[in-house]
Amino acid sequence: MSRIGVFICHCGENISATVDCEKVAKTVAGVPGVAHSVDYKYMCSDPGQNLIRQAIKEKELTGVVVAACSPRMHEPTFRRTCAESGLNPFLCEMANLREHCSWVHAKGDATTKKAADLVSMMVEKVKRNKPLFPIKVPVTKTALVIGGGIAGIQAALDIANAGQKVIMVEHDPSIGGHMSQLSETFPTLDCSQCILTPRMVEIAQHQNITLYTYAEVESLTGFIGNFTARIRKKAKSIDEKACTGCGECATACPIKKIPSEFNARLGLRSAIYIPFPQAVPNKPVIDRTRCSYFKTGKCKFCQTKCPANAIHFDQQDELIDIEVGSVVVATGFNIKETSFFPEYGYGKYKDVLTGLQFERLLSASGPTLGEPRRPSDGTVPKKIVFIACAGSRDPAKGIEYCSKICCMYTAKHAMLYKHKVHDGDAYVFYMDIRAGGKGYDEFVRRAIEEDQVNYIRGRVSRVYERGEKLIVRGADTLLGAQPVEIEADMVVLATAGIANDGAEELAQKLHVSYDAHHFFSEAHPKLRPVETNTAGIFLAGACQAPKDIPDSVGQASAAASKVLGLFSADELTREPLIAVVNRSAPPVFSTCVGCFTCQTACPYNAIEREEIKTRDGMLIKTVAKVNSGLCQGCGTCVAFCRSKSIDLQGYSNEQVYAEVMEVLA
Amino acid sequence: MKIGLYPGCSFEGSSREYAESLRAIAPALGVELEEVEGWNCCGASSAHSLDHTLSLALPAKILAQAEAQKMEELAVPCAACFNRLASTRTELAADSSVRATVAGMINMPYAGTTAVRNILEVLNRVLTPDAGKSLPKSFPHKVACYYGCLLVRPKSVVHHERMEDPMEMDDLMKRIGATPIDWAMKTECCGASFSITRTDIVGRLGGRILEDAAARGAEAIIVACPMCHSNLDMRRKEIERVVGKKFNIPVLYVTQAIGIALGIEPKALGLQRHFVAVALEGKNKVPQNAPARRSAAVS
Amino acid sequence: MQALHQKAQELLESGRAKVIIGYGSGSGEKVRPVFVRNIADAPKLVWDQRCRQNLAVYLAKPEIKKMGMPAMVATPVVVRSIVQLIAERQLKCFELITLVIENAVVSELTDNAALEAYVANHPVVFPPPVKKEIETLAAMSVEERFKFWQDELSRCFKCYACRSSCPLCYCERCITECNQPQWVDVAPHALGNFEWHINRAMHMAGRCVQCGSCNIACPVGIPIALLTIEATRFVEREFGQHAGTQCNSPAALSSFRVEDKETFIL
Amino acid sequence: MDSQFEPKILAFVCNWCTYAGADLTGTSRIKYATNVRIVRFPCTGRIDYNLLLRAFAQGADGIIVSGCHPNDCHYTSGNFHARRRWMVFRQMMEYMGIDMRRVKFSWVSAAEGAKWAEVVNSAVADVRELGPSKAFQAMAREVA
Repeated sequence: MSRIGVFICHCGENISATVDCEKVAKTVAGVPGVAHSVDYKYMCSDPGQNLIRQAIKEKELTGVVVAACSPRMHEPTFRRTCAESGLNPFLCEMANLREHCSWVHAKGDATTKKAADLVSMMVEKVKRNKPLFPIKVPVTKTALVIGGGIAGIQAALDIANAGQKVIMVEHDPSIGGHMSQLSETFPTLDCSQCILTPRMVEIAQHQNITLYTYAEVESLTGFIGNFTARIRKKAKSIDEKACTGCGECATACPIKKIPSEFNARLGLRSAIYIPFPQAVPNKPVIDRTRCSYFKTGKCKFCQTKCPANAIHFDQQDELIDIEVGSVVVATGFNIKETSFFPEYGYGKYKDVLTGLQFERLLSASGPTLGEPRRPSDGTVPKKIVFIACAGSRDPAKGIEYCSKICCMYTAKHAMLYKHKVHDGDAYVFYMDIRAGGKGYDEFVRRAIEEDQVNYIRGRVSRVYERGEKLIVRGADTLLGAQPVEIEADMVVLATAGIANDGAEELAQKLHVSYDAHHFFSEAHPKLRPVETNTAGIFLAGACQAPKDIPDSVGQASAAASKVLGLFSADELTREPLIAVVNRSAPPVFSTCVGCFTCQTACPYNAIEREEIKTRDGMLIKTVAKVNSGLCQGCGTCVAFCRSKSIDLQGYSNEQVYAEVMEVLA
Repeated sequence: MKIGLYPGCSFEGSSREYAESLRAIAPALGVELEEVEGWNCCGASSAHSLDHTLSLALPAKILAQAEAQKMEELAVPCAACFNRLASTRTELAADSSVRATVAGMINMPYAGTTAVRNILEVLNRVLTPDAGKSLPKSFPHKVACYYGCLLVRPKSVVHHERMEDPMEMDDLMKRIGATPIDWAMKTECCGASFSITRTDIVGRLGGRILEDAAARGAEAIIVACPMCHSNLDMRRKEIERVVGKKFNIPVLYVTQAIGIALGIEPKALGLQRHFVAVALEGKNKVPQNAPARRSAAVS
Repeated sequence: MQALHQKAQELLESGRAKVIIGYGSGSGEKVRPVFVRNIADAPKLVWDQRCRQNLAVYLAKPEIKKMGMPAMVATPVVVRSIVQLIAERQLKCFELITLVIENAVVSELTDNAALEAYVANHPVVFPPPVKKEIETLAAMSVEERFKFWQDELSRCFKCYACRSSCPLCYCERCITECNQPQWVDVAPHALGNFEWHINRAMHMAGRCVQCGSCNIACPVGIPIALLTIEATRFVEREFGQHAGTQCNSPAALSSFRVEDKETFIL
Repeated sequence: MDSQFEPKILAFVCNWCTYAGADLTGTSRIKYATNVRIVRFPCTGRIDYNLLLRAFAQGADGIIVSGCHPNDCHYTSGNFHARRRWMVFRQMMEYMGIDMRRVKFSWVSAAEGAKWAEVVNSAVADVRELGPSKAFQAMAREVA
């Protein structure tokens, strides 16, 4: 006979405000098999957990139902509590009274009735729970880092310096990411490349790091500790071992008018190119979509000029399968282009720039060698307007979130502009100044007070061209919404930070979840900020949400520490919520008849064939068997099994059946 | 195409030429207009700032009447009327309790089955690129298409894709042989109902519009709203006084420009009614095949 | 028929087959299955228009398996059944000798390709009454179909002849025998019958070779084949998979295409 | 006066998308009808059609089945398998005369808290309009 303990949590008033917890406890106490039923203000608190510990011992409970918040929140907490008291953790279930009941319904009998139903469903389930024991699986101690921006670099170095192997995959010809494009960095105004490039070099030279640039993750299979990644190394058309990086090829290339990605399309590059002088690796690639040879079959100028015979037009993409134990996703972000803004000219005005483009204008290695000059006529702008929150925090634009970095970099832009153009006027239109961070507010104050940047609190409704000027029309809300019109020479939009193109596709390949804006989702917004919902895959940097460099680096180190934690043991333990094919005494052996419908259904190839033989080796029958290392516990096989010979631990046929029968009884 | 018509008050008064030109071009474009019987004021410019429920009830009565006449669609030439009718329809669709209140006030059943269309939507459907090719004349002028605010906003009601830079009127003008200019004031405010009370504001706002159009060489401004028209045409003197500049750019309704391209005589289009004289003419196209003309004559 | 007798004798004589499963004379005008294990019994085999029962059902029976290598006189539905059993890994083509008779010539289908080719040349043909029933049901409204099936199934007393007659109902434990939990009500009342028959249809979806054996087997004349036929034809229509035509096709229900089109998911 | 018919609705949802989506409905404090009881599964692929049959037999008036959008399945393809299964199941239920308007299938992601509330509310409204399941009541009568 089951002896189930039921623990109803008030969650302060989160549950008890709409659910009569006491009544639920009383109602459930009458359910057969319930030996103990109490309610308490905070079950997850220490005294709350002690109630459970005590009851398990005193009432000799055989199962526990905690009726509180979502099991996605506290199931691990309460299972641990049970384990500490000697009850198998898988004999504990949670009824979701908060997210699925008290928070979504008004106070009343129907709500309390529902709460009681949810609890008794779980009582019926837990009566049929069986003690389960964690599964041990080996760990491959190599980490895959996807993305070679500052977050990926930091994570890779941290892991590699701790003595573990890292494979870094970068989509572009060079690592460095957006940080390599920046001029100077807030709040210290140190040169971005000066602090970044040594780390890029370290990546290339580290004996624990294998770097694949111009490469993409084609697929990821397996599970925590045992992933197999297929990497596509795109053909660079270069023999990297032979190439000396002399750059003769780029000089020889006749196709030179390609907008440079590194210079945010403000500069030009050739079809064979090294993206920027400090690139790592410092070897060129041929952009096959632009190269004359690949388009017309003629040219090969670069090949004739190459002193090292390193150019191979017939190079093919290479597919490499690697075994890794863990993955750090650090694929970064992108920004909205000016074409996204109808009110600022749909991108048709040459002197309306994005923040990243302005960053290139300010950079000493940029197209104007650090002089802010107008792309339209090359003159130095005397009056410049910065528009913060271009797209961000604007539900009408479909971007409700704050892009986080714009307030700071706009202050930096205005400041650097004033440093370079002493007689120039800089205006910043802003909604709020969000300068939370060490030394951040001081930095903004400096821009306003020392460098005399004109901050105007208000939105810009329109930018249009009149002659050679850009008319910026906005409002100053601190002066009673007075209209402001500025005749500017240049306008810089702090456009919203957005997820990278292909983020959704990558998330699907990796089986990690993502939000409505295609940023990857962390497992918990507060308590598990670097983990994904898929065990063994971690997040670093702006692929999770827009962030600045210190935050990206911090998260990258956090992800690295998670990887190192995983690699600290030779085996890891996994939840035993997996499928099992039944076995029974001879002559049946198993009710499985070996149709292997389950095999086609399994997304993880976890179903194997087992031959049952007599002692002298005669085949009796072939039945299905689940590989406990590969099974992830989705249970798709269970629903397909006609003879009900395969079942899912933790969500067994008996358990779910009992839930349905109970709630409708 | 048969479609309902809600004329609105200005059609009977200040924008008579809009009404005349629409009625003149409709048969040529194959549009049959059926007027809403016993129509009332839509409440534009004042009702919604006085009493919200009233501002819904007035358009609702018009829509209910259109429904009673089994109109699937209702063409609304005045941009302000269009905006009020469309807003009302959106709000009533979203909230059944408001719908019930309003139905009680107007004492008529209201289901929301009649769709509301502005004049540009209707014209774009009949004056297709192909239809444009077979017009008798062309309107070979550089024009500034001025949409104003009410045809494209708010997003939740109108759902306009390019509300900062609409192109419907530009497309229509291209089809009749005009060259629409790329300019900055397409959807700027003209001062709307300040036409009566604060002509100084109209002067300033209208001035900006005219200045930009003039600077970019427009020969005419094309509008689809009686208020835009009166501010830019009737208040031209005030504008010129405020700006301190003379402008000779006439302001035409989109229907008038199309009428010229259809070869309809100026008087039938009400061109003589403008404050700023219209001296623009259509140009005869070289007849592409003479027999077609002959057969037209026979029929 | 002469040729068949001769072939049977040869197979038994050479020891290639231990039992010939075919048709023999039954009571009255009927034929019945016969299992010929002695050469002398070979002339008992009959081959004519009356041979319609799906003999493939015996392939999965343990009693028959014990007899040793079988040779089976195969009609087109038998060949379809064999192909489907191979696809479901219940059989391999060399584990039996498939005999087909055309124009009084007996030949063996020795490999998967031969089996598939034979099936391709002998498409499913429904007897006219079945065809008519399919059409009648298709024309009914949902409510009419409910009434139709309630009337028909009211006669079902769960003898499971449908199950026993089906070559593809080879489970050693049927879902009806599961009692922890009891998925299907055991009693032959309206609900229990409904549950059993929809389960049978779901289990046969994409697998039914449309032989009609269950219809013939039903002692109370319920046209139950309609259910499995509909399930399978729906799979054919929606997913393009035809039961009993490919020896290595994946199970239709447990595979998918990303572009599968439904109309009802919000 | 008769009190309003309060349908009993069971929701079979996957843990990763719809269950999390329903959690978000809660965190966002969006209100919906109390008629629904959620049964959690790891994946829509796990949801046996026999559970739907059992639920109806046991007196459920309506059922919601919901999981991750195509391509979003935590287990890659459980929802694709489920989709095919529901296509066949619906067809067979209708072939046997069951009105499938009582069963709502939906994809609700972890980010669609508001959609979950809509799905529940529309299921409740639709089933309320349909009334108690006559077909299953008729069949169950014989059991008693």
